[in-house]
Amino acid sequence: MSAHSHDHDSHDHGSFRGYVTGFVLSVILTAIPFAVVMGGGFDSRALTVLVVIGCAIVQVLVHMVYFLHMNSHSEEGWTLISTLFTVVIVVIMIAGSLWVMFHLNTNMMPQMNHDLLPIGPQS
Amino acid sequence: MSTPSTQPAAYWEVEPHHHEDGASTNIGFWVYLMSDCLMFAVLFATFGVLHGSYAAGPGPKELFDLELVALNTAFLLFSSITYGFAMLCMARDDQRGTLRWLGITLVFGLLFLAVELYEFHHLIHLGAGPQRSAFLSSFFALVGTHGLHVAFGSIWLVTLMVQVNRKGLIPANKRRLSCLSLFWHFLDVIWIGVFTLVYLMGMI
Amino acid sequence: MRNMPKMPTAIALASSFLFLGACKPVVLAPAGDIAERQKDLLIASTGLMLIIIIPVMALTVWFAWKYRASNRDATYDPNWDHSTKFELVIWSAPLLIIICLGALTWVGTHLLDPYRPLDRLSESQDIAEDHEPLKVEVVALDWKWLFIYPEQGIATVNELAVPINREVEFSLTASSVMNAFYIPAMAGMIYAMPGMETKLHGVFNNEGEYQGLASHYSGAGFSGMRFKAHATDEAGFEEWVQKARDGDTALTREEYLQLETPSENVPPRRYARVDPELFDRAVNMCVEENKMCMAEMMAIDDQGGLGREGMLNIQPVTDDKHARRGTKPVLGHTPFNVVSICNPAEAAAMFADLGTDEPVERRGREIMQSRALPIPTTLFQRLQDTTIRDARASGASEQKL
Amino acid sequence: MAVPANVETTFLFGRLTLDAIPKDPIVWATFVVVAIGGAALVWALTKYRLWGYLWHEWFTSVDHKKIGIMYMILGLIMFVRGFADAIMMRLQQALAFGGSEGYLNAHHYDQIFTAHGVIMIFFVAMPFVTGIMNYLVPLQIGARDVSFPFLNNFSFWMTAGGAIIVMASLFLGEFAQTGWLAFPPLSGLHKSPYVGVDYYIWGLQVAGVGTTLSGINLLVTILKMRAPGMTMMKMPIFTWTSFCTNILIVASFPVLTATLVLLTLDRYVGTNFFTNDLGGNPMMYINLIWIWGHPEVYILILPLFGVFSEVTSTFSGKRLFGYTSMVYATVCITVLSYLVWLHHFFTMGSGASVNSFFGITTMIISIPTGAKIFNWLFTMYQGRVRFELPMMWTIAFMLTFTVGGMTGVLLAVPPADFVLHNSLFLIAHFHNVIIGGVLFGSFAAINFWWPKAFGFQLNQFWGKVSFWFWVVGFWVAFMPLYVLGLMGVTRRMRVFDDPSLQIWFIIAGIGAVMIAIGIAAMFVQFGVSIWKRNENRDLTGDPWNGRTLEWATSSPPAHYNFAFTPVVHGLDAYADMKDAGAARGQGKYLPIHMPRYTGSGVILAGLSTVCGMALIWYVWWLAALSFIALVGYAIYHTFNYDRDYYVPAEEVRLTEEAHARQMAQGA
Repeated sequence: MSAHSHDHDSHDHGSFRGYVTGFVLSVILTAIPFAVVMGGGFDSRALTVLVVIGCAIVQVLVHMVYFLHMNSHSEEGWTLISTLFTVVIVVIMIAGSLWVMFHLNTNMMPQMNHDLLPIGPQS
Repeated sequence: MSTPSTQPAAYWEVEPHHHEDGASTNIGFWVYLMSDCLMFAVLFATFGVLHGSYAAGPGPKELFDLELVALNTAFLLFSSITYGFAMLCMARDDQRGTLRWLGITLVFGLLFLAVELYEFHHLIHLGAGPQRSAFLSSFFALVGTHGLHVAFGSIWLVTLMVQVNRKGLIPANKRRLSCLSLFWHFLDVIWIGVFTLVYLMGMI
Repeated sequence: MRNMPKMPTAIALASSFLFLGACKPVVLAPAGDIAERQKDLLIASTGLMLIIIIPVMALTVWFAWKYRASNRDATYDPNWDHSTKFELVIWSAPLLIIICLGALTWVGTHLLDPYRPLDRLSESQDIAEDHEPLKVEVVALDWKWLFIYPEQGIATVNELAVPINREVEFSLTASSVMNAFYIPAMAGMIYAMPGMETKLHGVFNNEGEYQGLASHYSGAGFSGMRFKAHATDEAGFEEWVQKARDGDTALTREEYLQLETPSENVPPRRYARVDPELFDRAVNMCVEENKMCMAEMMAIDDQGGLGREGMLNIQPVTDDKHARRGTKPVLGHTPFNVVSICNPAEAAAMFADLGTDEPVERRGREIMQSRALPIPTTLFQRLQDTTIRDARASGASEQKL
Repeated sequence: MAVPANVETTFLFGRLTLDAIPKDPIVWATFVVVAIGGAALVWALTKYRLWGYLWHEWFTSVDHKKIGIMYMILGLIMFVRGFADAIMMRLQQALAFGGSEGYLNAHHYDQIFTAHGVIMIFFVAMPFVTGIMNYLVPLQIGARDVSFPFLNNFSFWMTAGGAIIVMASLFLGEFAQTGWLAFPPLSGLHKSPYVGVDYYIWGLQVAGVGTTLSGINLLVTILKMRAPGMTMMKMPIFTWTSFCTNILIVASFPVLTATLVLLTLDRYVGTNFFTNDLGGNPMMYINLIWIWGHPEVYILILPLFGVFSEVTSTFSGKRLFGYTSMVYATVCITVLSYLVWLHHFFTMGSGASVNSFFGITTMIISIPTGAKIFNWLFTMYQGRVRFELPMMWTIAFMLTFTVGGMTGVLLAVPPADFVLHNSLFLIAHFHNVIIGGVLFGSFAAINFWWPKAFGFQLNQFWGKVSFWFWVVGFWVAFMPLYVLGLMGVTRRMRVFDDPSLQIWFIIAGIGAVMIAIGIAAMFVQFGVSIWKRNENRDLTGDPWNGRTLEWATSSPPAHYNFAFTPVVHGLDAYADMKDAGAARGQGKYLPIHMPRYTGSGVILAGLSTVCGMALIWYVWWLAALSFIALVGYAIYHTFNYDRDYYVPAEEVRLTEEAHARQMAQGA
């Protein structure tokens, strides 16, 4: 928090090459899912979902490495550890919430058999 | 597991043990980002639970415009690389270059915000405001929070540009620029989640 | 301190009741099989844990005393800070107990799940093959309990009667805030929540008059939200039902909306007849006219919602059941709800359909043009004037209208 | 009832009208007492010209020690308020039998139990914990301050701002009547239309920002500021538990913040996250708030586990038994605490598989906790146990907490929870762990480190009086609640109809009175100790024969903590130094680099508090204005690059020599 000048800029500011690589990869990884979805998706919905989610996960990693300069040795590895810990908590929180809420909803939400309810935009 | 050390060891460092100035800033800011990440996790979880509750209203397919989202995503991606270039200029101590690239980043950030505001305005105008259904509530909360972060980042960016202009690329300013860099790229990562889970998955 | 009761175990407590005679530790001496088994589990778990708790407490006192500073006879080894043997014990002893307790928990939780129909009436009575549970529908209102007996066609407020040795199946919901339904002598508690339906299975084995209460804080009148649960023999129950039928009040939807308005310390009340749709409508939060039922809404949502027209299918909340129901958020709209798109015949079919496996044919989205949807022309005009580019999604639905 | 049914909002005052002032005589009497007390305080401060001293030496201080002490004072003040609520509840429940309504109406009573929970958790336990960590962590790791000293000051004032907002609700409007977690739909706009829940939301939000920032700050301090040689596995155990606590803070308070934001949107904008209609799902709120709520429990207890470890080891004159397993136990608890949240709502009906999963994960937490208790036991084994006050609190804790832990595991068995949830058994359980763990631990810490903080010992006699009244009072007050829980009595009841219950409530009330005496004795203890401070001076800086670095400085420590940086070679660094005859650093004194005091924290937190109050009362112009001022001032603050200075070598020399003289005198 102090402005006292001691130049110890030990951390990584990246390189031109790194940024451009990251950018190109990101563009590709963004373009693929958008193209797939805007083109109407694959026949198999599962495949579409897989491609979209897969691209997102890879792109997050690309950003982490090329833009956020994450690696195992910055700040004695604490950046990486804290990130991994956060990922674990985020997964627990989101997956757990969905699991719990799914159970609560299936147990308790009023339901009727709506297989044959012919409403909705698709019809 | 630990016995008193056997060799005659020094117990006090007479020369000042110098903690690097601002050495904690980067990791501190990183930890802040992690906590911010958890805030977004709550919003994502909420969206995940409520994303199908249209309250017999419109769903994503009737509301979202993927071309607009693609444009927005492009703005944010461009702003990322331009911020990267600003950081490279900063590493070279090129003050003018830094300021120029920061300015370009700011423009992209503002464009992103403009498109998002347009989208929100449009939805509300249609009658699909955050009050209409739980799906829309969680959509506005998630995307809006991201937008607020970008807005805050933009204000911060302007502040830093003024500070760099005034004081030059002194270490304190460099540190601040790296923090904002982390913040800006972090928002990108969040946006990947947003466009994938909210927009693309909604359209599948 | 050593004279204080340090072990408030179920057993120790039970014995302390002897001193203060009049008290009934109802959780430890219940009148129904489910509560009985819950108590058994409670005592078993306590016992398991005492295996480790008692030695720990004893050792604490003993070590503290033995190694007191003034006792120069005790060994003093200031650098002793590790022992693999002890470490093994201190991690594995609790682990073993937790493994036992975990197994007990897993089995117990599944056996005593409130959603699960009973597998026996009591330790000595098996359940008959053709056993029909008594169905009771419970609505937590502000601040009283409404009990509907669908088979008997009666309803009561703040009074419950059930025959002993017959399985009771409670279906629970609430009208506005969360609550929990609890008859300590019969079975555990379960939440009652608006727009949702929870289930509880239980049985009484002993006749008597038991306390039933709300166990989840629900607002100002919460304390007075209690009722008497009468457990009688079959004949007594019939008599009680007959008495209720002798009255001349009927619980219609209008009457329910009246009843729903907050009131405190309500004395028991009986209704001779009850609208058969009422409970389903309460669960679905559509007792009010024209309001879309939850089941209908969720079925529609499951298929992607009603599209842009659906945005307009709303009406302001007019009824004032919670006194301030119309409260408008400072930065938002006047509260509104969604209008049903069923006509009365369809609504009736929907409720007949609820809970059966037979699906019922329903009309398509042209329903949107039916009576239930007043077409808001001005807003609608605006909708059409607005040009946006996602024609793909909206085109089809706009054409239909 | 005191709530105006329909409030017209005006531009100037929002919905603040004269009706907002409660008409209740109890509140008025409180107001008069507070006003008189406040006026007396202001008068005294003015008369003795202390305002400048307070502002320059305390309010604007970035010294972690002073901030730590301010946290403790805040916690103690709020503790009195929270306890006043408790004793009012006890009285009401002891009276309201046989048709009697007691002396509190529902509107008043419901506010009291809500305020009691909120205050005790957020404004008593949290400040205690944060205060202790703030004071000790930098000293224990041989640092001169925390990583971000200004942020530390700001965090404190945000916590204080939250406390002020909550306290304001007593005299202006009302507090929430929803229970301490404000479950919707009850806390939604339809059921709670007036200011109560808004006070709750903004009080917690303002304080929550402070807590999160302070968590980040201490976490980074531990990561980056450790003395040379202090690897992670050579950190004092209290620092370890603080480390895990702050991880939990950073990784759980954002969840609270986000959840409350969603509730705020429901109330202010009319969104449908937790409403009944339009697809909203109130169960989601309960799910989310407990994702924060369970780690919160461990945020409160973990640092005190650290305190008990330090105390046991010091007063047994022995190394801590099983340091490594203690560390692993702490880390296990940290991670596991995120896997158990559903045990707070087994009865909501999520089904047997989900319930048993969360039940069993809950039980698993008791394994590392149990290991910790054994470690303390074996630390006493073959030691020389000195029964000073901190050690007495620790033993009381060990005996109390095991019982609380046991009832906790009991509640984690879902079928048992189905009969005990929301009952007074549950209340007894968590008071058993929170009072037995957090409060006893805080008192142990206060007695243990008081001489370090102020340079004199606390009075033994009054300390023992307080101890015995507290411990006995606790058992008398809460054992009847276990019994009542087993009799099927639920929490938050205002009136009862079964007269056979009354005797138990009366016993519990007697216990509460004993605790009140214990609290009074504690304040007397402080008063007497300060009054007779010259008789109890701690001249050596190491009154207990301590083992960790905080005892290596003078009492109270100089504002720069250490003139020379300690070098660590093993656990129990200071014990090592004493063994090696190197308890004091020698050498040439050099200037020391320290952060400058600043008023920015007070101003920023003050603006946040004003903004919060304006939002509660719908005074939009003030909210906007204070928000703009907040952002503007924050930006302005970043333009100040001159934030530190050097303590001249001469000043360091004089301070250290004075201390050396004092030690010689004490020896």
